[in-house]
Amino acid sequence: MAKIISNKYLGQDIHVMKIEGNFKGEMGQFYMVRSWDNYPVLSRPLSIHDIDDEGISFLYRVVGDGTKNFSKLEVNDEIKLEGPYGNGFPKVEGKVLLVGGGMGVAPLYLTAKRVSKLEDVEKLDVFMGFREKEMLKGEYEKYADNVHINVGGIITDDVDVDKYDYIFTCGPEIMMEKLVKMAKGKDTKVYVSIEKRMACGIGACLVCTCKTKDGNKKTCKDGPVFLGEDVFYE
Amino acid sequence: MAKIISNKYLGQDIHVMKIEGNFKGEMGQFYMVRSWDNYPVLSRPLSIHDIDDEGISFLYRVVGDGTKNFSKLEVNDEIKLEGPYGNGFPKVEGKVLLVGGGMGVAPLYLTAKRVSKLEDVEKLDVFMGFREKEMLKGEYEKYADNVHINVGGIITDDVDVDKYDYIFTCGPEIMMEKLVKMAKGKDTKVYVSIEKRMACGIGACLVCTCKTKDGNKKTCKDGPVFLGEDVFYE
Amino acid sequence: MSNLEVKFKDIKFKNPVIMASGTFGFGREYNEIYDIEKLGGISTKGLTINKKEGNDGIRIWETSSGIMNSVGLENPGIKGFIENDMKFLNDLDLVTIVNIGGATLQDYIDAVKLISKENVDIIELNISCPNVKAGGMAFGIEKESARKIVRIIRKTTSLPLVVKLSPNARNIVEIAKVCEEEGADGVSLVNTFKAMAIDINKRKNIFNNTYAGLSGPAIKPIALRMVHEVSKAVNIPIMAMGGITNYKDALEFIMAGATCIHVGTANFINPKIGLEIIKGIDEYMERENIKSLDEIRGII
Amino acid sequence: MSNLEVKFKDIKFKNPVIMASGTFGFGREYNEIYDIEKLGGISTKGLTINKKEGNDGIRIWETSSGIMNSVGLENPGIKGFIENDMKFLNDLDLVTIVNIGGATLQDYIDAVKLISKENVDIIELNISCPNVKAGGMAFGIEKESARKIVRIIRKTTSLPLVVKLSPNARNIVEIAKVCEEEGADGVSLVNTFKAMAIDINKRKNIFNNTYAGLSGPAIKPIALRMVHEVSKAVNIPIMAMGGITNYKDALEFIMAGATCIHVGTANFINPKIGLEIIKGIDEYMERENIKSLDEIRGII
Ligand SMILES: Cc1cc2nc3c(=O)[nH]c(=O)nc-3n(C[C@H](O)[C@H](O)[C@H](O)COP(=O)(O)OP(=O)(O)OC[C@H]3O[C@@H](n4cnc5c(N)ncnc54)[C@H](O)[C@@H]3O)c2cc1C
Ligand SMILES: Cc1cc2nc3c(=O)[nH]c(=O)nc-3n(C[C@H](O)[C@H](O)[C@H](O)COP(=O)(O)OP(=O)(O)OC[C@H]3O[C@@H](n4cnc5c(N)ncnc54)[C@H](O)[C@@H]3O)c2cc1C
Ligand SMILES: Cc1cc2nc3c(=O)[nH]c(=O)nc-3n(C[C@H](O)[C@H](O)[C@H](O)COP(=O)(O)O)c2cc1C
Ligand SMILES: Cc1cc2nc3c(=O)[nH]c(=O)nc-3n(C[C@H](O)[C@H](O)[C@H](O)COP(=O)(O)O)c2cc1C
Ligand code: FES
Ligand code: FES
Repeated sequence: MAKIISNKYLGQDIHVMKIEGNFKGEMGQFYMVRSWDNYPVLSRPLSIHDIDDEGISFLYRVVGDGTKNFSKLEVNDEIKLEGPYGNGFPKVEGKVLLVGGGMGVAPLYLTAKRVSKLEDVEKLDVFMGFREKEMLKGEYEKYADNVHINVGGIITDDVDVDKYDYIFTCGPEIMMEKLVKMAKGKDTKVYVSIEKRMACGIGACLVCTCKTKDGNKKTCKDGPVFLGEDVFYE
Repeated sequence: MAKIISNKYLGQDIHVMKIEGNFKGEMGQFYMVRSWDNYPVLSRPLSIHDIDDEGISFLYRVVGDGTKNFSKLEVNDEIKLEGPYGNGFPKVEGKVLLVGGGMGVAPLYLTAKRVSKLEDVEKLDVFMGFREKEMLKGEYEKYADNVHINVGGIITDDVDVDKYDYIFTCGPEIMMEKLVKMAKGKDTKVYVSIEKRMACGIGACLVCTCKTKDGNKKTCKDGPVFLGEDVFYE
Repeated sequence: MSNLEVKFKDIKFKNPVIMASGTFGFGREYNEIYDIEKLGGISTKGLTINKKEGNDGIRIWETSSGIMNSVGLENPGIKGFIENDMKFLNDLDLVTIVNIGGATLQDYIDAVKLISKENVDIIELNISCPNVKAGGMAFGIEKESARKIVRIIRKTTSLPLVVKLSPNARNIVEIAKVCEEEGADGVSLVNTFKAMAIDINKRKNIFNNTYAGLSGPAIKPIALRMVHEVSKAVNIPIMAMGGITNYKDALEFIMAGATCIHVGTANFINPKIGLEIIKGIDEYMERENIKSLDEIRGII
Repeated sequence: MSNLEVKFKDIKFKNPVIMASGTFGFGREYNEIYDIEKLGGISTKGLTINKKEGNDGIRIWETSSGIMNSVGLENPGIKGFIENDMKFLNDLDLVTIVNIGGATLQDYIDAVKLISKENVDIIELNISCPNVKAGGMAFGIEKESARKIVRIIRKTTSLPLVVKLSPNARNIVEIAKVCEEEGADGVSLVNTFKAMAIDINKRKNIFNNTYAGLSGPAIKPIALRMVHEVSKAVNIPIMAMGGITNYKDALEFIMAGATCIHVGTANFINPKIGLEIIKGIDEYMERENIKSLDEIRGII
């Protein structure tokens, strides 16, 4: 049981909530979160958006009953979270681009923060696509060399794969698959963060299968981050 | 959908909550109340504790998930209520005693208020039994000639049936049955308010049966108030 | 406003939303809350040839997302119903389905004979009530006993006959087929699931009858599967129910093959739920540009 | 600390709380979260003679108070299990139940033969999985097919044999009796209920297999009734499951006649639920001055 420090509405159905405590977590990892007893049955996977001395933050979009429940939480309300789970993004070097589409931007804040501190990273760009309006730009600029935002268009159109050694991406599969294709045969390595429905979140129940070239993988445990070229997209 | 004006804890697991709106209701009637969407399935029957220009009040004890949910409501939170349902206490004359045991005191406040305004009522006493400590005395004194409270004992021991033309009682069945027995063969008429598990609250589903000398009655529609001598107690 | 009309054999419903037996009385109480003529129809509380007092003890218990009931067919008897409620229902513009129960075959025959003299739209033969000691569900568990009762009742009445099936049947699909073979005009499913609760502090069963009938959202996924299986196996129309609480649930059942749907437990969540479901279906049809529910019925 | 020990035939469990097949993997992942030796036992993910990839498409869907799953027995095969997980389990002080599935009778025989060479406490014969196209539940629906497989498997292994029953069986009580007659050491029930969900916007079934298995709190009242019925009909011990989420649920099943209980879906609500249930039972026994669970087993 932990306590809500803040829970703010940012627009476009997106909220950011901060929870008090000393939480662990690497970039790209997630927690299984619930703020209710009985309904819904399952906890909800949320990527770590940020971690600091006060607590942990999640950026989430209201899509159904679970996230609606999150959006109603007020300061000091209680919330349960289990984690950190999953593998997270690898520690890399050279020129790095983060590409987020919609709620896929959520894990990229902690990722930007951590990547920017990696010794051998020469350059860090963040590209984000939103449907309606620009947001969060200032936040990400704290850590990125260059933050580019596309509103209403197709963010991949703006990416020049050749400029980067690594691309970390999170968002709709169609967007991530596009980036993987764009990098095909090039030196750029694309890592994708996959979203699948989850139950246990730790690798025990096999409901979150991601089909890859090496066979079935557990998105919650072997992922959510996979080398983009290994994944069979849906 | 209505809004909470206030929701106060009074001690002994008892809360009083006030809801904004122009609500109708007679003494002894109840509403079916819910402050949740999915869980629990059924709404909860609560007697009208008071009605004034601002809204309606319920006095309730936390016993399970439904009432726990009520106790968490804060000012401006939303709540749904359907009613008023049930028959309520009859309009009478002469000397009247109200006897409440535990949460059975809930409907007796509106009842005291309304009875005290009946033209031909000569006298109105209120006797209340609590397990741990006295409460609400001052409130009821606004309308009663005499408020007597028994803590930890048996409230019926303090009642002199002969002094009254009518006794209205609400509380544990064992207490109400006792009063009915004490009044047996006398002129005093005892009306009891029965609590049964309910689903529809309006007389359609037949889950709230009260066995009486006239056969099965629907507690929600024919009751909750019955002439004490007609009821078969459990 | 979309066209929500459906035809169940030759019977026209203004919309597919019917209130389920036992949860809506004979409509009077809900009619004080809203205009129940807006509904497609109602199915009455289960009636038996003679008045019944029902079961003793606790009659309702909540589960995680359902309720268990053990009313035990308390009802005024067919005569009582005809005297007090038949006219009220006949005066309303909605399809009246009379739900009939019984302890013995003769009970059923007598009840059906008596009600067949009245102006009733459909008889719903309840061979699936888990809350009575004799008869009730017993007729609806095994194929042969179901066949026998449907055959005889089919001869007893010329009113449209719908048989209400039990999810506790050995094989609900086979029972539905038997109903079709014996000339039933349709089937309705599901009735409640035989279920149980125990008070661990008293170390006692909650219900005097030990078992009671589970209904509500909890059973929806199973009921939907059963409706789908039955709809693939028979050609007579289906009235579907089991945990329907919103228009989405209702549409799932229609897509699984139901002609109309019954709403039971959800009336206790929101007394006006029937209207909300009708509205929801209407808006969905508008949104999806569906002219008739026939377009989506049974498409899975 | 009360004495929570139970004996299932000759097998001693330090407490009656077992983690259900398919929800706990082979224990490794949960062991990183808490010390799983505190449990009474675990039942492994269902194993088949050969590795299986499981079902395509969505594998999990939530219902009002349950989940539907369509994993389709994805597993590493018996050999993979023996190589990678057997030792891990053998090193732990808890009862290891190996859950075995299959598409054909021969699959089952081969799997049971292979696993019988290992240090396993109990074989749980899963003839009730609704998520595989061939075999699985098919064996557990009709009495005669159940009799055949149990008879053959009984001859194939000398390990304690528990048969896992399907709530979708024609008559679960009869299947339990057949298991007893054929020499099973116990039965476990229930597996998941065959259920369905539809996406009304896509007008498509959610699961590629159309049907999936419902588990969780939603099914508890029905599962409890089944356990009660079975416990009155057979003399072999019962492992009970279906929606158990707290110690009260667990005690209801024990009072209905179960020797021990499995916890499945509730692990997803709270990964440490097993410990909480053990603690709750312990405190209840203390409070009620119960020296052994035998005092309350089957008292309803
Ligand atoms: C590893 C991981 C990290 C995620 N991080 C974030 C994040 O940081 N911010 C954010 O807004 N969302 C994130 N999501 C998606 C988020 O989990 C879903 O939006 C959320 O579960 C929806 O729950 P709901 O009850 O509001 O919606 P409903 O649609 O009612 O949920 C129904 C069921 O589907 C599941 N579900 C629905 N959408 C998704 C989805 N996209 N991915 C996985 N399961 C889903 C739910 O968990 C639930 O079991 C993440 C998903 C995964 C797998
Ligand atoms: C006509 C009437 C008027 C009432 N007025 C009041 C009141 O003014 N203040 C107050 O505190 N309580 C009142 N009660 C009792 C109140 O309804 C229950 O305490 C409440 O329903 C408990 O719900 P729960 O979820 O907290 O408890 P749980 O025990 O979890 O409830 C489980 C189920 O049992 C039912 N139930 C539990 N206790 C009772 C009970 N005593 N009577 C009827 N059903 C019960 C619930 O409605 C629910 O369906 C009244 C009951 C009736 C019938
Ligand atoms: C309180 C109650 C009483 C019921 N009485 C009857 C009845 O008399 N006859 C009948 O056929 N079904 C009866 N049912 C079953 C319902 O009609 C319906 O089949 C079942 O509840 C499933 O639908 P639901 O989940 O929408 O409630 C009753 C159900 C409830 C909850
Ligand atoms: C994701 C999942 C996978 C399952 N896999 C198996 C399995 O491999 N073998 C088996 O016998 N039962 C399997 N089950 C059924 C459970 O063991 C259990 O019988 C059922 O879920 C009911 O218990 P519960 O309500 O506590 O979950 C599975 C259940 C779930 C939810
Ligand atoms: S969610 Fe259980 S294995 Fe991934
Ligand atoms: S609660 Fe339905 S008749 Fe009384």
